Amino acid sequence: METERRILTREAFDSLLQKAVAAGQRAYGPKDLDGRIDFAPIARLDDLSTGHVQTTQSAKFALFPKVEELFSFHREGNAQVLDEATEADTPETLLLGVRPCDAAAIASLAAIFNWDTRDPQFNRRLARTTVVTITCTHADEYCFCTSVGGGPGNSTGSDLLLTPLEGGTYLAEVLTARGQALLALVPESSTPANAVDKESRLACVPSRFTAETVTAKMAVAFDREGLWREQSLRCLGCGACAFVCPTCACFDISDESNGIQGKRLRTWDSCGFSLFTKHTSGHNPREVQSQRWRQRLMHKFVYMPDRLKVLGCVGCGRCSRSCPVDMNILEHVTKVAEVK
Amino acid sequence: MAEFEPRIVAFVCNWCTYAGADLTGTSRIKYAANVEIIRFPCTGRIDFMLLLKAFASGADAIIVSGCHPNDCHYTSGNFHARRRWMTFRSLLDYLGIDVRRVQFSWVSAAEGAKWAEVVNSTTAAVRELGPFTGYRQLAGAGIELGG
Amino acid sequence: MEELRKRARELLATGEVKVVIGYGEGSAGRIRPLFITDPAGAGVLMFDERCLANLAVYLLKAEVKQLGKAAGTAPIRNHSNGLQPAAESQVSDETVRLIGVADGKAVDLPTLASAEEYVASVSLEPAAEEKEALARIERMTMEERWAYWNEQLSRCLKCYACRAACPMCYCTQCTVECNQPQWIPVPATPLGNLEWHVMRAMHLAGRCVGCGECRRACPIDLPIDLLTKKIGEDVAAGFGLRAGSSRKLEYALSTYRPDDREDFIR
Amino acid sequence: MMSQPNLYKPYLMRLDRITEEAPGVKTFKLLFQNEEEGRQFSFRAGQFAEYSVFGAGECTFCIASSPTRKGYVECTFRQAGRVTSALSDLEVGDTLGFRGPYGNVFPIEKWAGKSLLFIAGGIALPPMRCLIWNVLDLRSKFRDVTILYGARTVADLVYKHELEEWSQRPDVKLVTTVDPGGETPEWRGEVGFVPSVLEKIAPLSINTVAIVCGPPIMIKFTFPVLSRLGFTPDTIYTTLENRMKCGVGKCGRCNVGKYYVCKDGPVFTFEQLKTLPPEY
Repeated sequence: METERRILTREAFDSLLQKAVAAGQRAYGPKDLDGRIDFAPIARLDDLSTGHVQTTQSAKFALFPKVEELFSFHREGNAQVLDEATEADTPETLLLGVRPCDAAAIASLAAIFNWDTRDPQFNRRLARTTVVTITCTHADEYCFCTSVGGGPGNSTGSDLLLTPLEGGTYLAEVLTARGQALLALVPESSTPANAVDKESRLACVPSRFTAETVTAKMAVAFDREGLWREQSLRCLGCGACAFVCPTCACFDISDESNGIQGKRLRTWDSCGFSLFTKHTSGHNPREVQSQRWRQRLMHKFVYMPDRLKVLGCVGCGRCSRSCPVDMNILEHVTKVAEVK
Repeated sequence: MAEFEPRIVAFVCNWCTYAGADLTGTSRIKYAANVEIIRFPCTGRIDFMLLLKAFASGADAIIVSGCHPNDCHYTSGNFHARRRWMTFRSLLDYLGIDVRRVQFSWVSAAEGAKWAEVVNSTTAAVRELGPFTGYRQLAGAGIELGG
Repeated sequence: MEELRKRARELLATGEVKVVIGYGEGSAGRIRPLFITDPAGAGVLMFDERCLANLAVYLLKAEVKQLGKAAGTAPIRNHSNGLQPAAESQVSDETVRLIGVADGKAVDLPTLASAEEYVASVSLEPAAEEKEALARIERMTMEERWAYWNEQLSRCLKCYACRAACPMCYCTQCTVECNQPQWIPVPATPLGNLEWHVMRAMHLAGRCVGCGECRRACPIDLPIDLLTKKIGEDVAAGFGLRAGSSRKLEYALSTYRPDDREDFIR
Repeated sequence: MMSQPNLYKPYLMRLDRITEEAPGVKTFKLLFQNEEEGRQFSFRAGQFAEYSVFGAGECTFCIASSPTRKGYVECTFRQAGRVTSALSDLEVGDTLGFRGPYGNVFPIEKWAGKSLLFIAGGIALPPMRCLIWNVLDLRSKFRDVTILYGARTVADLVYKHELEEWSQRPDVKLVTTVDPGGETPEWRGEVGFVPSVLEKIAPLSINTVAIVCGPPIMIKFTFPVLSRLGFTPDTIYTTLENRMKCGVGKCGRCNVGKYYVCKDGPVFTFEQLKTLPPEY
């Protein structure tokens, strides 16, 4: 089915946003927060930052928030009563201005959360999230989406894919029913797009490696203790890379309670922390940071493709940009790929 | 609206203030019942985190009281505590937490009257300030529903 | 720069140290910590105004300690980062050697004592703009401060980059990892974040040298260095102790003066 | 959008009986508060579950009762951390959560007609106990059944009454041992570490399957003995104990090599273990 392509004027885009917000959708988009570009609630198109390459944090908060209630409980005598949020509590979310790599990341998250059993919390949020992606007109040296099956104009995971044209107008590719429904909010103001050359406006992201070679080589490189130790000597074992990453979905489950009532919560976690695998007895299968750094790369480039048939990395470069000690995943992956 | 009755948690040292509070009772001196007393071997043993936990579980004000300088049963517990509270109180103030809700005092085993005065004046002052809901609301916030 | 590399080669060649921790070019014009163990590899060491990162954290990292005696390069002011761990007997002349860098020249500091003398020639007071940043918040009303800190700290992800990057956060089991009792709530809720950052600041009281690495490490630039620097100023003013000023500095909160002055205890 | 079941919401169970097995080790018998859920619940030997004390959290143990016994489940745990301490404080009649069954199973059908050698150490008897009772309830299907069980001291031996029952049975060979120095004057069993006692009793390996559960140190020294006795890696089964939270293959914690212990395990053959990185 040929993707429907329309031209969306700036005013139409702005009125589409305002109507969506008026209809009760929480709208988030990249905003300049005193120098740092990150997702924040937006009400008008002027709030949206457009000159940036990528936001600091990913958009996964809409599908997998940093703190989420799984269910709540309260005591009655020595009995407990459980209750949980209903469908109505799940908000409708409009993600505006994510990049193609973020949209592609949804497939990795969905693969994890729906492997074998389906995660209801994730699926309810996914069903109520509309993804309006803006293609990349420029990239930086951290980006490597083209090496992991993506690209600056890739449409995977998007409901509506916008490419900026002159004068603030956008080429809008309508990819899903949700995208259709969103565009229907401004029926009169979007006109069919004639031959608009999208490719020429996209950023150039040179391909650095092919995922297949990295997956094969990394599995072989597993036992090269020296390689992993040398790469991770400067790694401090914090969670910044995992928490800004659009495809990291590891989580912790813990209770918050005042003794009478409480909640069981799901929170972000990271394989970079030593507590992630540490037994109560003190035994820790991953004792040193090189094992944890190796797990991060092996999980994304070897175990996930092997088990879930999807890579655990979309090449957005956020982990490298946010790392306090400049651990650069692209550099490390290409080094592993060169292992003989 | 029913008159607001502040809930006050008092962290007191066993050798001086706790004994002082006993004396207040045996001397039949009346003082506000809003205070819940928690006994510690020494003010030096009171961890600053306990004050935060008290606020989080509903305290509107906190009293920390122990031996006068040079009276400490353990010689220097109160001296260490003094430095801790000087640092901690300044941090709370810097964070915008109302330090009038954290009262510190030296009450010896013989100062039953002073203990009553500390409790009564704190209760009256906090009744004016009202409940410390600002802190408690933090607990429920920040949890995404609709799971 | 060349002098620094020469110094590093000598230290490694003579076996005086097993590893030189220094700065090197990183991604997109950034600086990256380097660990040079072979004299021939010292050529990549560099130093310029971008080299602010506090490398002392690696003097305490197990995997680096295993390599043997380490030399840590740092701008003079940052050598207080080496002296404070020494004051807490985490490093000594047997395990650590410092290489100072002052306006491009390498300054040899064979012992911690020599580093102390050199640091004494430099003021450890916060820079003017740091003092202004602290004062800007003090000028706010109480309600404004509460709103400001809640708005900032509620955004914290609890990725613990601030703790990981801090040389003084070397506890084998941090209170945050204790769950009996669960002192600090696990989730990154506004309350959990506030209690975490209050505890972190208090546990660094009189120990934080104000290097600012916690703020540089924070992926979302939270101004958490202000909390530790605020306490640093209180401790310096109240107890006359400036963290990082000497390798034998006493720990502020476990020592006392009978005549410590305060104005709020009745 | 049909709402899917909440994977993380546990069954509510009533604590029906508490048995003190050894210092700090208890066995709980749990009844489903909702009878219908109890009737529908089924599991197979080897599977585990998440047990929760609301307000403290969840922890992971195998289901220690046999799948052939309906209407209740049992678990055995040692008080060690936050949740097990909270569990230890519970009294009969209290409510706790139970989520499962999770993980794979011991392939009992494949073992029909074979001899079975059970080797357990310390607190690891519970996953075996479930399997042993399951086997004994179908005893005629198997040739010899040998059980070698060791613990640090006599007091640390769990399921003492069941050990007694098994030792009376003619169709079961039970050998119990305690670590050197752990014996008491009236102790009649062996004295020595499990691997050395195994070497001593030297069971035949022909047409025999070995199932080994215990602390990593015991497993490390038991495998070579089994190999010397002629057991091939594919006939040796064990269970892995990884830190777990979700139990349904999503939270990433128990990912070892290409396996998720909560989905592909906890039951593994020694052959599978050899393909895994030493990260368990």
